[in-house]
Amino acid sequence: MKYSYYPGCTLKNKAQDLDLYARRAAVALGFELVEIPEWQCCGGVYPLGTDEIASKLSSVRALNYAKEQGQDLITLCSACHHVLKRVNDDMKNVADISDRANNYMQLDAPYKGETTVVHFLEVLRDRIGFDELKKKVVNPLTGKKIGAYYGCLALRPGKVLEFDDPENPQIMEDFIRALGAEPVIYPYRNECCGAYTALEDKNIPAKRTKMIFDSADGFGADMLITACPLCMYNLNKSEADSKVPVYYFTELLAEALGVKEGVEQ
Amino acid sequence: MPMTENGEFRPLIVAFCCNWCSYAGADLAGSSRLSYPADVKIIRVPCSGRVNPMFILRAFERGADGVIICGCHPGDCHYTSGNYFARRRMTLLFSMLDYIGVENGRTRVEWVSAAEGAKFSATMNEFVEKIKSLGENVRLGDLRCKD
Amino acid sequence: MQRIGVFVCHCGTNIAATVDVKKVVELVRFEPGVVHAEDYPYMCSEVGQQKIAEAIKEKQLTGVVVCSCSPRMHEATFRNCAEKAGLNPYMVEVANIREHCSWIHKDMEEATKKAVILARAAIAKVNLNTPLQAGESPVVKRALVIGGGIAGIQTAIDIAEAGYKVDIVEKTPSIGGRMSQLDKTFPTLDCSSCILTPKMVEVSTHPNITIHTYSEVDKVSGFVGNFTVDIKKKARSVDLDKCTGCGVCQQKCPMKKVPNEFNRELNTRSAIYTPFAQAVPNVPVIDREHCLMFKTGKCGVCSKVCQAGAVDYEQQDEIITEKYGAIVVATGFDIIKLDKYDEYAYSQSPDVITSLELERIMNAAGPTNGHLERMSDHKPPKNMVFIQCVGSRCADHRGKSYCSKICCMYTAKHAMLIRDKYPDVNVTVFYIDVRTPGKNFDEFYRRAVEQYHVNYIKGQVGKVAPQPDGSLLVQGVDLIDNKQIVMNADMVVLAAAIEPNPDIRKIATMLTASIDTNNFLTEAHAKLRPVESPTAGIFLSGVTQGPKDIPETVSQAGAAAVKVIGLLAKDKLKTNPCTAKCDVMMCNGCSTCANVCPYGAITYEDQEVRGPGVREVRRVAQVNVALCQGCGACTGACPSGAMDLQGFSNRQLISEVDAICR
Amino acid sequence: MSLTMAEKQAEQIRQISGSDPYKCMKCGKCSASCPSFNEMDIKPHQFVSYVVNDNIEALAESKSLWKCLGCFACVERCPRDVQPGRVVDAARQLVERQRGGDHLHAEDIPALLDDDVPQQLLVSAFRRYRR
Repeated sequence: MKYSYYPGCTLKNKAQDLDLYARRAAVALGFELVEIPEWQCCGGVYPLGTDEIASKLSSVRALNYAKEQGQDLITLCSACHHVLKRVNDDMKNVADISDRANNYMQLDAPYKGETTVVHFLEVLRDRIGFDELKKKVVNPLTGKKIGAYYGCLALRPGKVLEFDDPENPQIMEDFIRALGAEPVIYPYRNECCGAYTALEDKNIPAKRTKMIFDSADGFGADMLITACPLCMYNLNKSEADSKVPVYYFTELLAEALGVKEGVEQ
Repeated sequence: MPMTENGEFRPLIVAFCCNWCSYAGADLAGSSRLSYPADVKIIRVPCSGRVNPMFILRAFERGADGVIICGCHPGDCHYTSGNYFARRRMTLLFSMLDYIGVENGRTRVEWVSAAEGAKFSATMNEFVEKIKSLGENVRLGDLRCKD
Repeated sequence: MQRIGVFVCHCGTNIAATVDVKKVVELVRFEPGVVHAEDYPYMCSEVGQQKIAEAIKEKQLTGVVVCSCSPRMHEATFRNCAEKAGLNPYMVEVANIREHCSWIHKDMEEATKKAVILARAAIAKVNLNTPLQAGESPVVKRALVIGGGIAGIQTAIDIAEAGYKVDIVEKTPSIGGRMSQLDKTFPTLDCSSCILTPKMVEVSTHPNITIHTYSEVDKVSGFVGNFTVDIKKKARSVDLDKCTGCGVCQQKCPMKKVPNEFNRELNTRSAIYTPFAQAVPNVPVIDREHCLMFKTGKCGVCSKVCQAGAVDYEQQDEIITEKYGAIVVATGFDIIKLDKYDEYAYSQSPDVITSLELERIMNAAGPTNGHLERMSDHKPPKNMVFIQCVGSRCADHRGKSYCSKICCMYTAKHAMLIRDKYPDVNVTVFYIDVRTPGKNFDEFYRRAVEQYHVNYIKGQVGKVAPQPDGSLLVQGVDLIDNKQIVMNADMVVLAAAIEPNPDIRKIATMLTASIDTNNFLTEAHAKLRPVESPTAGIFLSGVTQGPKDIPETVSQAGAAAVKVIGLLAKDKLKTNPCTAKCDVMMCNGCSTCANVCPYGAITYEDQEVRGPGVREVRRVAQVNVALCQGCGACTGACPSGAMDLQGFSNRQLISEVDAICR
Repeated sequence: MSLTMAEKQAEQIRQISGSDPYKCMKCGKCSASCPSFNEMDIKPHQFVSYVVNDNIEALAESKSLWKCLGCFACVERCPRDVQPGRVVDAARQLVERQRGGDHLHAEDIPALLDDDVPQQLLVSAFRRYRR
């Protein structure tokens, strides 16, 4: 199965690990990530204004490209996933945005939200299946106690993203189980890390990440996994005493599948 | 041409409402003061299944710009199944009307319960807007006995 | 040609403020057939009706049009009035110029124009009306009550006391309903079972009442006065007559791990069980899904220990058919599932519970024998937080749009009882509004604050976070202080929204009773006929109509009973004369009409058809007017136009179309 | 009928946000959920009522505009579907668009960088803090 792959800005730079290990894992799991040529940055945050059209167009281009390829669009980064799904929802359900975006774009055929956007984890859950994944694990992460850190963008708004239950998600926990490790459920796994305030007010992420680490550590997590480079940054910058190592979920996936040192496709 | 003084097109819309759900829904819209344009005139029928296709043809022939049939929600018909018959009948009729030039937008079947005054009003507002955007119904005009 | 009188009502200013009634009178005078037109401030008043009666007599009217409120409101009034004046009641039509005109339009000119058009349509229709005679149908003097909670029990007792037979159909193994699960009741703190059990005993021993527990309504046909109902009596696997209720079977049953529904699954029960000690009937049922005998064929312990020989593994579901004159729906409620509200960690912590679970915990017969304790470690709590409006008053996709009405009061009750029995426990209530309309209700709530010092905080909780030490961190807001609050709690109690019994949709469909988008049954009139369904012969009792507390439920149950008694007291009912009629000249006996008739009212017979140039014997449709309910499905289906509906004939409806499209 | 400046701006906020602040029932769940509550001078639930009451000047001056994390906890949990987060964002946009109130200036960026700053942080901050 081939997917149109939207890596996003950070996976080509500071979060190359997230991208690299995902590609290797995909090969091992039998699906292909075909990078969308000339993709443009999604902007990192979804433009909330109902009258903001231009800032949604980069997403529309990627979505329309996938449509033309007849492929689903796959993402890894929580933020890209969030923005692309929401813009896609607008194109499908909000006539005003859809009409105006199509007027700008002048595509061969108007884009009406036909593409299905999937997160890499959703592919594992819904297409491969965690039971199948489990069978392909060669280095089970037995004995590791891993806390899933979802953050906010992967889950909310639940109605649009339909990624998982926004208040009690299971997808990353099931993923951790599939890799042979033990998931640690802690209440702040879906609380915001402080996000972009990191640029000008380090205080906010410092407080947020301390709370997150304290909570995860309190429930016995040895490490956290995330799908978001910004969460990764904020968590890594934390000076909490309770800090535990943080990994991209793809790195553990590649490790479990025995392709961490493998060859890129 | 049914125009008001300021030249605005005012459509003529006939609404068939079943006595048990939609007519009561329209009553509730009224007692709740949820307005919709006066262009809509309601005819009470016992059940949406009572609406004979001839009534709709007659309305268009006589100059109606839109016809809407409202009944109970599926499963809620006071007579068990009348709304299902209405839906089937009207699907056929509407596609035929579309074929002869009375656009699909001019005809509509909607389920409105007795408790849905707000839905009734919203539906009528929407339908009137739709008919306004389609303009005056000119098809079936040759059948009309008009000067 | 008809001689029609048109009567335009002002309805005070309800109509007259937006519709120029004088102008309507003036304009309708010129309509064909109109020989009289007048207006009056209140046509439905005695004077107004007198004016109609006088005009009928003086002007020899053959038809009447009243331009007023909805015919659903006063059609019957005006038809009675006409009948008394000697005119056939079905010669009266109502033009709805209030609900469909004056109340929704603002512009006087436009509204007046529309009122005239609506009047014209009614006049055009009356021109084609013919006098109709209502038939008669007998009344079966027996009522069915669906649901055996406090609503159903009270309705049944009241009907039975008036001397009529009543059957109660209850889905679960015992009557008693939600009230039997409650510990205490507001606003007087009576013990719930102490006041309910005597009523349960009364129904079970009343000579006029038959109880079918573990039973469901399977099929309903017929109409007011004469319903035929199939009741499915599920196999109880225990003989009702032989069982002595000794309870040994339940003690000896080896399968004890079945979630106990009655205790909201906070503990378990045996596979053969009575839901609670005071169950009526006090005869257990075997839960075949969990019984080892039924699952593996090996066990039979209950049968062996039963001295009375009452256990019967071979028992089959049974369908019984009964006839009823009236049906009362009293199917009650449940609380919503909270799986969409996991910010409160309901599914993540056993110490986050619903109020109904708390009722069971506080009840001496409950899973903790009445001790207030955490379900996780059975330790007594020190700090309890109550969260109001969980799923009530929601405009989102998760909850219910309505106020559940009972939560403010039962929360005050819980808080008060806890503070009374366990003064060391701190109780905090997060609320949006405290709603206490009801006799002695606000006084009750104030006692919780003033006497018991319950800490009421105006604001909501955003998140409940279970902590590693087993406590719960509650993050909320105090809107009076404009501060975010983070507090520790040992137990969190959620006031979950109530919703109608999930079976109600199926039941409403069987009864052809209207139901609203929230699954509450619709009343015939929101204010004036609150216990009747628009479907004749169907009555509403309790929460099935809308959220209610116990006092209100009992009042409404009595009101429903009175309506049923009023119906059963009649020997005959007038039937709707607006029935289908076949014009045999046009009928070719194709059977299309019979196929769409939901009542089996159409049959065929060979009949001699005589007409100009026709004299032959052929198969034609016959309408049984006793069965026909006047839906008109046959008229729309008839390919030859032979079927017509009296009172809503093709010509009448087309004349309305023509009048509107003129 | 002519609208005052504040009324016009309140209407603009309603339009940009696509949210209907009149649906608010003042339960405070947005503020109960907000991770930035303590950083804000005007709290999320107040944003909603300020827009209802055309009290725009205070919002425009509020530091809360720059403290919202855009985490959608309030949007997810609001029982009335008011989407307070969108109201906050619309107020921010109004300030940036009409008053040139960019909160972040390109020339300030280098000083804020460290070696690990992901691109995502820069683009997100740019989008939220500038027009």
